[in-house]
Parts: sequence; C-alpha cells; structure tokens
Amino acid sequence: MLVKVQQEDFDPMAEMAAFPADAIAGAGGSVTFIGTVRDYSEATDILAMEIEHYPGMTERELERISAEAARRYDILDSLIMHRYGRLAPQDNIVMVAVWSRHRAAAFDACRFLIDVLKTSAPFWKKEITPEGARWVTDCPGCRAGSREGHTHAPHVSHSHTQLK
Amino acid sequence: MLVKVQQEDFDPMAEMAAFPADAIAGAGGSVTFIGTVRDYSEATDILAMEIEHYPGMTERELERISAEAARRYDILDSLIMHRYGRLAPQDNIVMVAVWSRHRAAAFDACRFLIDVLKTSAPFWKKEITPEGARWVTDCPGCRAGSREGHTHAPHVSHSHTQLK
Amino acid sequence: MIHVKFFASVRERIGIGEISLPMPEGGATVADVLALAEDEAGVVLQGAHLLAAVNLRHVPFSDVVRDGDEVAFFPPVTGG
Amino acid sequence: MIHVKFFASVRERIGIGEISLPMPEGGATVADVLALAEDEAGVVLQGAHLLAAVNLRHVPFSDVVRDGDEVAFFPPVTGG
Repeated sequence: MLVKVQQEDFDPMAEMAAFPADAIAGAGGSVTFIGTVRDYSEATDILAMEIEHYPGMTERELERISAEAARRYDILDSLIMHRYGRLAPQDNIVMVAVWSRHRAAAFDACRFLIDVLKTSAPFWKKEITPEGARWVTDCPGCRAGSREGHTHAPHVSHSHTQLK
Repeated sequence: MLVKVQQEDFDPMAEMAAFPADAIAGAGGSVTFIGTVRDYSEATDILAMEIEHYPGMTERELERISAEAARRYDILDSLIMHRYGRLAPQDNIVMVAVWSRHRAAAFDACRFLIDVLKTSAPFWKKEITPEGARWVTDCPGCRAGSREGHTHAPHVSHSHTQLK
Repeated sequence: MIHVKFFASVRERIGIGEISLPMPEGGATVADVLALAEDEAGVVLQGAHLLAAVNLRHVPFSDVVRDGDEVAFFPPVTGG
Repeated sequence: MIHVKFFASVRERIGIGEISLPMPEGGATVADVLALAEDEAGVVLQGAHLLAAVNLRHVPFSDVVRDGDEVAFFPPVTGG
C-alpha cells in the first residue's frame, strides 16, 4: 500500500503506471476514483480551494484505512494520493486506486477508502468565492456521496452538542 | 456518452483528459475501471489473448448500456473503450469511466456498465497458452466479478440446453 | 434472404462465418434459421451455449425473423 | 507538558495554532485539555463540532491523556 500527501498536482495514470509491478502482478483490473475541485458550491462560484491538513496524522490515517481495506477486501494493493494547499477548479484533489484479481473487490475497496477518507483523514477545505473565504462545514456523513440517508462512520466520534 | 472499439492500445488518462469538457462540467469526481489481460488462467500461463468481436453490434450494445446507465444513475457522462485483436499480458482490454456530481452515482454506474458489458457486449476471448489456443468459455454470470452467487443479466437470454 | 453470421467457437464448430439463406415461405423463428444453417453446414450445434442477435440486438430464439434480417449466433460473451 | 494543536476553523476561532500546557496533576481527559486551552486563549468553543486526536489518532473526548501527548482539536474533516 502506498500513501502520498503532497502540494503538487499529480497525474493519476502516471502514478498508477509507476506503482510497483510485483505488488499487483495477477491483477485483472483496477478501480480508480479521482476527486476534483468543483467550480460551484450552493449557487456560488468557487475561485479556488485551500486545503489545510494535519501533517503526520494525514499520512498515518490514510495508511490505517489502507490497511483496513486490505483486511476487509480481497485486493492486491492500493494507492491513495491527496493534495493540500491552494487548488483551482478542475484540479485533482484526491485519487484512490485499487488493484485486485476480481473486480468486485476493487470496487468495494475503492469505495470504502474514499468514503472513510472523507470522514476520517484530517483535511479541511476552504472555498475562496467572490464573496470571500469560507470553510466547508458539512457534516462528514452528509458528504458521503449519497443523497439518501447515511450514518456517521463508527470509528470517528464527534460532538454536535455543547462541550461545556 | 462515448464508445470506442479499437485494436490499438489506449492510455486511459489521455482518453479521460480528451473527453469533452462541457459534458462533464460540474463533476466532483470520476470512477474508472481498467481491465487488463491476466498472465495466468487456471494454472496455465497465458502467452497472449485474442479478442474477436461482432463489428457494429459491439458499438451498438455499448451505446445501449451507456444510455441505460445514464437513465438509471445521476451521472454526467461516461466513456467505454474496448480493444479487440491480439493482446499481451498486462495490456489494457477495457476501460469504463464515469463522471458525476456525487461519487456514489459514478461508482454505481461504473460497476453497472462493466457488469453488463461482460454479459452483453459481443466480445470473445481466446487464450493462447503453451498448450495451445482455447476459447474462454465461462458462463457470463460466473465472470461477473464476484466469488459469491450471481444471477444472469435478465436482458440476455441464452440456452444451456439442446436446441434440437 | 436471411444473412446469417457465426462468431468465435460457434463459427469454428459450424465451419461457416457467414451464409445467406433464402427466406423460408411461411416465416421462420431464430431457432428455425439456426436449423436451416446447420442443415446447410451439415453440422449440428448440439448442446452448445448459444446467444442470438437479429439486426445487432440480442433476441430470444423464439423471435420471428423478416426477409433481409441479419441473424447472428455466438457463444456467451467473454469480453471486458 | 501536553502539546495542543488546533486546525482549520477551530484554529481560527480560538486564535491559537499550537500551545503547550503543563500536565495537570491528578490527570486529565481530552475534554479537560480543551477546557484548559480555552482558558488560556480566553475563548470558549461553545457549540462547535469538534473532533479530537491524541498522538495522531482519533479519540473520544473521554480519553485520558498522558504527559508528553500531542492533543489536537479540529472540525469534522472535509477532505477528499
């Protein structure tokens, strides 16, 4: 498993091509999620996106969920890349690639990784709009990609109430 | 939606980068499945893979399932590429890319497309092994990517019994 | 005429890639077309796992064919 | 000492990125550490949606901290 957290842009296919070949020998396929900066948000234009992160914890958390995916699913290996710093609309933010012998495991693991990443990896987005800057404050479960109901990831507890 | 059936190799990310930008404006992400030629099959080495197809019907069928995916899922657009002819181990055979505003739809649609493609698009694989050439004859449902039980795609009927 | 095509292992077994057959008087189903082509080839595809398409669409063997149709027979697909 | 870090909107609200606090005698939970840091900053993060981590791991606010720990507070994450 490989985790990269960096400011620079990345080329998803070049990263996949550079992945250690022996780790994914026998793969029948790969599933890749690429997340990009949207150019709108609740009826406002987005000029840029600033991503803050918690150095050290981000890598640790991404490695933890990669290991968890390898335990849960019959995959050969995985790659997670995530950027921080100032990004422009259309820029790549994140990619998750998973290789497996049989594609069902790669689909399941890729989806698991991006879902869990979004609720547990310490990154925070700040949208720069014509009206100013504002933190993206959605509750993480609400951003889990579905319009239907959701539950919060059980491994992350956070308080929605007063702390004192 | 875009469908390409070709003999030449392809670069998945270059194909995605070349996809009409206005069709996928507003995308929050993409999900891509890339299928490659395995180098083994039931304890036999694979030297090459020959893919026969039904020209005309392949394109038509891939367009049909692309339209079906667009009806079923809230996606922005999709791209399917599939090769035919003689391929070497590790070569790309197929790619399915789906763009959507919210990632759940892209995951669902990508998986739908590759599952249905494998049971309905008229391609046939012949493995070239040290012992000779042989057609891959798996029942399509059995190749649907899961080790668990499966059902055949309801839109494709085929007979497992004597015809006369 | 009915334009009949065979693909992959089915093409190899029947020994014919394409053949045109006169449209049977009184009509014909896809299954009838297969039987006519088997007679022509002198080969019976007994027990084969077969799919059929008419004019590039998957169809059941019970579908009726029309003069000028392209009817194809092939094994379960193994692409992707 | 306890090494406390704040991130994103929580860092902006409390006005502190990092602060080191003496380890309280008699022990402390993560919630206690937050209260101590709030006292230090003169800011109360009332009603905030907060996550906490100790030594780079997500933890509940009831966890006990040890001398030398790095304790971080931040809003629900919004990466990906």
